[in-house]
Amino acid sequence: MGVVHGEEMVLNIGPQHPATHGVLRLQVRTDGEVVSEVTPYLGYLHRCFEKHCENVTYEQVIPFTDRCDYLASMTNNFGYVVAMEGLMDIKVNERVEHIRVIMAELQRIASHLLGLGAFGLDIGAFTPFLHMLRDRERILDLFEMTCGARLLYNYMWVGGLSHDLPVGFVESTYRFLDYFEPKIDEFVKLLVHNKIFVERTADVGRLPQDVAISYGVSGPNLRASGQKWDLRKDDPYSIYDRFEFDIPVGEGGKGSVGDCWDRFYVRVLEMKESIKILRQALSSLPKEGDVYQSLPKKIRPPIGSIYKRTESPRGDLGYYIESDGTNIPYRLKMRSPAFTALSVIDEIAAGWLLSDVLAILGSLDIVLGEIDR
Amino acid sequence: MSTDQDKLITELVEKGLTGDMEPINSIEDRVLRSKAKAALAKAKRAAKSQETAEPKKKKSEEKSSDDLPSSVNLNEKIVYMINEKFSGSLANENTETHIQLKSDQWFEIATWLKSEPSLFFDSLQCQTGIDVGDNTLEARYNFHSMKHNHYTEIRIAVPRKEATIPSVEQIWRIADWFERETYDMLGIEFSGHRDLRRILLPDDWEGWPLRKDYLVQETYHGIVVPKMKEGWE
Amino acid sequence: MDPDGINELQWSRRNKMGLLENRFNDNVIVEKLDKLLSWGRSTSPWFFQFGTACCAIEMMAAAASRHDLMRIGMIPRSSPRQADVMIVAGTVTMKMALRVKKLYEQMADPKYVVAMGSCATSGGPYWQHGYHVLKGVDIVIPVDVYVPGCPPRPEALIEGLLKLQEQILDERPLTRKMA
Amino acid sequence: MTVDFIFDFLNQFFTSLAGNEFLLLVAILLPCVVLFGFITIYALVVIYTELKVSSFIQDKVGPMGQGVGIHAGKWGLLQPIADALKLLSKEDIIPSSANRPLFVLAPFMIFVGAFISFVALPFGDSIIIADLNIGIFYILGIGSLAVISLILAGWSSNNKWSLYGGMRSAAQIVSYEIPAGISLITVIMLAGTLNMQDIIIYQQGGIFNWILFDNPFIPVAFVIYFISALAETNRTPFDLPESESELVAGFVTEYSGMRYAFFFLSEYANMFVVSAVAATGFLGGWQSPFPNALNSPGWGVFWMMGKTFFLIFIMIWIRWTVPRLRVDQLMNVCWKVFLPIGLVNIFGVAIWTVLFG
Repeated sequence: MGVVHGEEMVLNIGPQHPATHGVLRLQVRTDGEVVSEVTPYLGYLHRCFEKHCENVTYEQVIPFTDRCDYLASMTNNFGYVVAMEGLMDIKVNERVEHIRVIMAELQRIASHLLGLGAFGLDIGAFTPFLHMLRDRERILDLFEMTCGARLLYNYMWVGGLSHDLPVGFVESTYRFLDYFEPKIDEFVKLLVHNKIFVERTADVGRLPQDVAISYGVSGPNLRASGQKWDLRKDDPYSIYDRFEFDIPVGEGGKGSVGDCWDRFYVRVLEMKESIKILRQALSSLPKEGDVYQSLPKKIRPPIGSIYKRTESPRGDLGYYIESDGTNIPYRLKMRSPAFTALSVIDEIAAGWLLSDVLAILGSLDIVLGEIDR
Repeated sequence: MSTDQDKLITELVEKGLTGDMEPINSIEDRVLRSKAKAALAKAKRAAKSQETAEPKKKKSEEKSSDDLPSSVNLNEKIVYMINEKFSGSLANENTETHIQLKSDQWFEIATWLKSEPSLFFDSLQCQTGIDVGDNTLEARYNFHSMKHNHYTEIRIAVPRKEATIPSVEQIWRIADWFERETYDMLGIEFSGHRDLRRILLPDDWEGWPLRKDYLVQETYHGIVVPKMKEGWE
Repeated sequence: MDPDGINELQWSRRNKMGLLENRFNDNVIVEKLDKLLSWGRSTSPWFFQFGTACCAIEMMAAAASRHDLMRIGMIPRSSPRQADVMIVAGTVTMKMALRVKKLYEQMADPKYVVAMGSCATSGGPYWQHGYHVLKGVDIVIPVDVYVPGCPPRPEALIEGLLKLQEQILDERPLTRKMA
Repeated sequence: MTVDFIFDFLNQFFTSLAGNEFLLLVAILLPCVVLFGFITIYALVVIYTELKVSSFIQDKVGPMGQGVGIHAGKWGLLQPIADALKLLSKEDIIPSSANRPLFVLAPFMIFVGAFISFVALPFGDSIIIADLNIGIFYILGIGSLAVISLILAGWSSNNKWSLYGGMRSAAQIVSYEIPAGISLITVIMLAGTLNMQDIIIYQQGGIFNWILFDNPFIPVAFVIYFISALAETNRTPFDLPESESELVAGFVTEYSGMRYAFFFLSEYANMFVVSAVAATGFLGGWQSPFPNALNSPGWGVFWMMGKTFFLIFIMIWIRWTVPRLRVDQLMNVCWKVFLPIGLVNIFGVAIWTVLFG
């Protein structure tokens, strides 16, 4: 980091630190409490995802996508199977599409819950975090009754699903939604409009729209900067074009557009929108339909490549798949939204106080598994 | 529909376009009235799109896609424009899925891709490095425009021995990390990158893992790397 | 970074050095004291939040409202100095390995390690092609309890921790040389 | 129950040794031992309370003594004892790069600071170890000792997180002593004394004679004092010196085992001191809230403890509910809000006393 001048101090946050959400190392140059430069060092969780993909078959890639963004495994599976189905030109039936959307939206809520809770934790509010985890458990129960796993599901397969919905799933999901909707309001009361919380987050770490686009920031972080961009609406995949929902964007409710509070509040609103989608998808879920109907006997996509993006809870999740006609991917690259979101940290965190840097980091909602892959 | 009805409607529409809605609203026949209104709306929309199209044309006056028939896809359009502006930088004319470029003029082309108003690729979505065999490495760029909502892919192949591609890190800031990752994984050098270090692997790691002939090193700081525990398999 | 010693690590039953370790001969009073101390240690194993990957989420879930690790006396600490149990939750990579060792060394004796999940146990799904993944955290630090699973459910983690408590309870800290 | 009282008692009991210096020493040490025992037991109780209350707030059950072997008893009541035993028998790490003497000194100093504050606290009608005529002033002064030890701990650890913690705590505690002192001045103005017992006696005769309800300015002073007390004891929302998600563990990052236990203990001891001062100054100390009822010495201890523990409970409640302030906001609140209001409050109380008192 070069020469350290006078009063300055170089401080290593991480790789093991309660606020880094995993094993990230931030090297910050500080003068007292004021941070002048933030340099992230990645790779402490580099698990060679792409190398594995070049060595295992297309089906076996799915569990590895689970483990990339371990807070949103369903949407990671979803992105991969959408890309593969695009490459192989497979159409899946209505029931499968509906179940996929239901799972993805439940996963979005679960992921946002943990992201918001962890952000609160970074600010020092411990209790909302546990309340969030408590409600998240209920979503995990739904996943568990569907596919038996709590965290890493391997649920969506190319051309279908690993299991059909169990008996009583729809009712349980409705029950969960009825339980959860008032909880959002409670959460808003507890944290979102908390005076101290607002003081800590409003106007802090403003991310202008053009900077966000240049850094490839996507998802809720980009929307908080005022850009109305959601792949579910703007480049619809699966059956998202059938549902009615809004795209919440940051409006600077407590400070200016694109600050930490906006990034936080957009996620809260997105959970509400997900509930809307869930209710529509549950009501239009077809009773009939075999989830194994279009499972290919052998996955051997034609020679060629595809780049397909889907909207994961963290933003544009892209898969670049290069096929050489065999049953093993020639190259598979994952464009992870958290990777691009983290890259912007120096731009928006420099000049703030040490506590703010950690708040800004929390507001970006990163998952190290996806950054390092 | 009779001809005099048609005539009547065109008359009414003309009047409506100037802002005079009285005659339309005073028509007794409900069917005729709604027909007239629909025609008016259509005419208004057409007029609007003409208006918006005109200033765009003025902006991209010099060489742009306007000379091309509107049926060509985006890639063909870009290739056409690149040929006009940066002749000789295309590696081949294949435009079906992607555009294949040579590496030497890449920085200029990239700058142009972002600044050209009719393309305006403001977002670099993804950058992938591939070991395509034949001692060739390839960098692939997926671009997207938030404004026009269109998308393209550009590929640049370089020989393994002198794998150097101009860096676009200063144009799209995210390319900074994308290029570092590609460098880390495949050893493609990006000339002009201000901070080209390994990003995921440790600085003292040996080799480029995603090259197809990669052999993992035996030990790292005294820790056996490819070790498999005894009694497995 | 110090490359020395990692290969020669022979973790037999290592010596846990506390304030009063191994200073006494065996007699009735010492035995009672022994029991008291091991009771204290087994009842209050504060754990060090060392989450690296997916398992960290399950560790958090285990500490959170539904499963509540605090029931068995486990309180999370973020500084290694004040922790007794290090739950290595998740994959440890080569880049992280030496830091894991350092963190382990920073903990005060008596210290225990729980390897949570198959990554920490053996490299898990990454054991074959994971060029950058440490094939089991026991290559760099000694492990007391292995919890299998990818990721283990919170119940599995709690089971592992109860096993650890049993193990601590059986210890005789004051008279280890006799035992 | 002052030292003099014990000394007299001992003199009468051991007539052969009457007036001996040895008896004086015993008379001094005896309350110290009792006090130490009290603080230890109190800390165990409050730590247990904190674990339980925080757990209930977070929708879980907290220590339940579920585990193997003889575990922690019903409802985990033995949990704090197990914690203490374990901490005492842990390895004592002094980092090689630390400044050894200062590193060793810091935890004891902070405990001494908390400990000697207890000396002037009135637990009941006659239960006070040293009935100083400047009691409240003494406690405020001793309270500042904590700053020195926190800075020592932060600096001597030779760890950047500790240093940050030390720096923050120095700024924070020094600043917040001023609003705390200013709001106590209003109490002193009304009671006309610095003696803790006299302040309590001034509030004799039921809940409406408490200083808190004396005039409309005092509740403001009470709130300022209480918030400043939170800051002085490093509790959320002012727990910046040891903020877990920012500074790992702040100034205690490098401390392990027994030394850490001392920091832990003195944090809770400090909570007791500030709460007891608030109870004394504003809530009538050991006076019963009912006029001429339940006012015996035994009840006096009950009322004093009850009021103090109630305030401690509120501190715990706040800690697990609100987020943490930032360091500059912390200073702003102190200097731009509390200080002006506190000063105006003094005038308000003075004028009120002249007009209606």
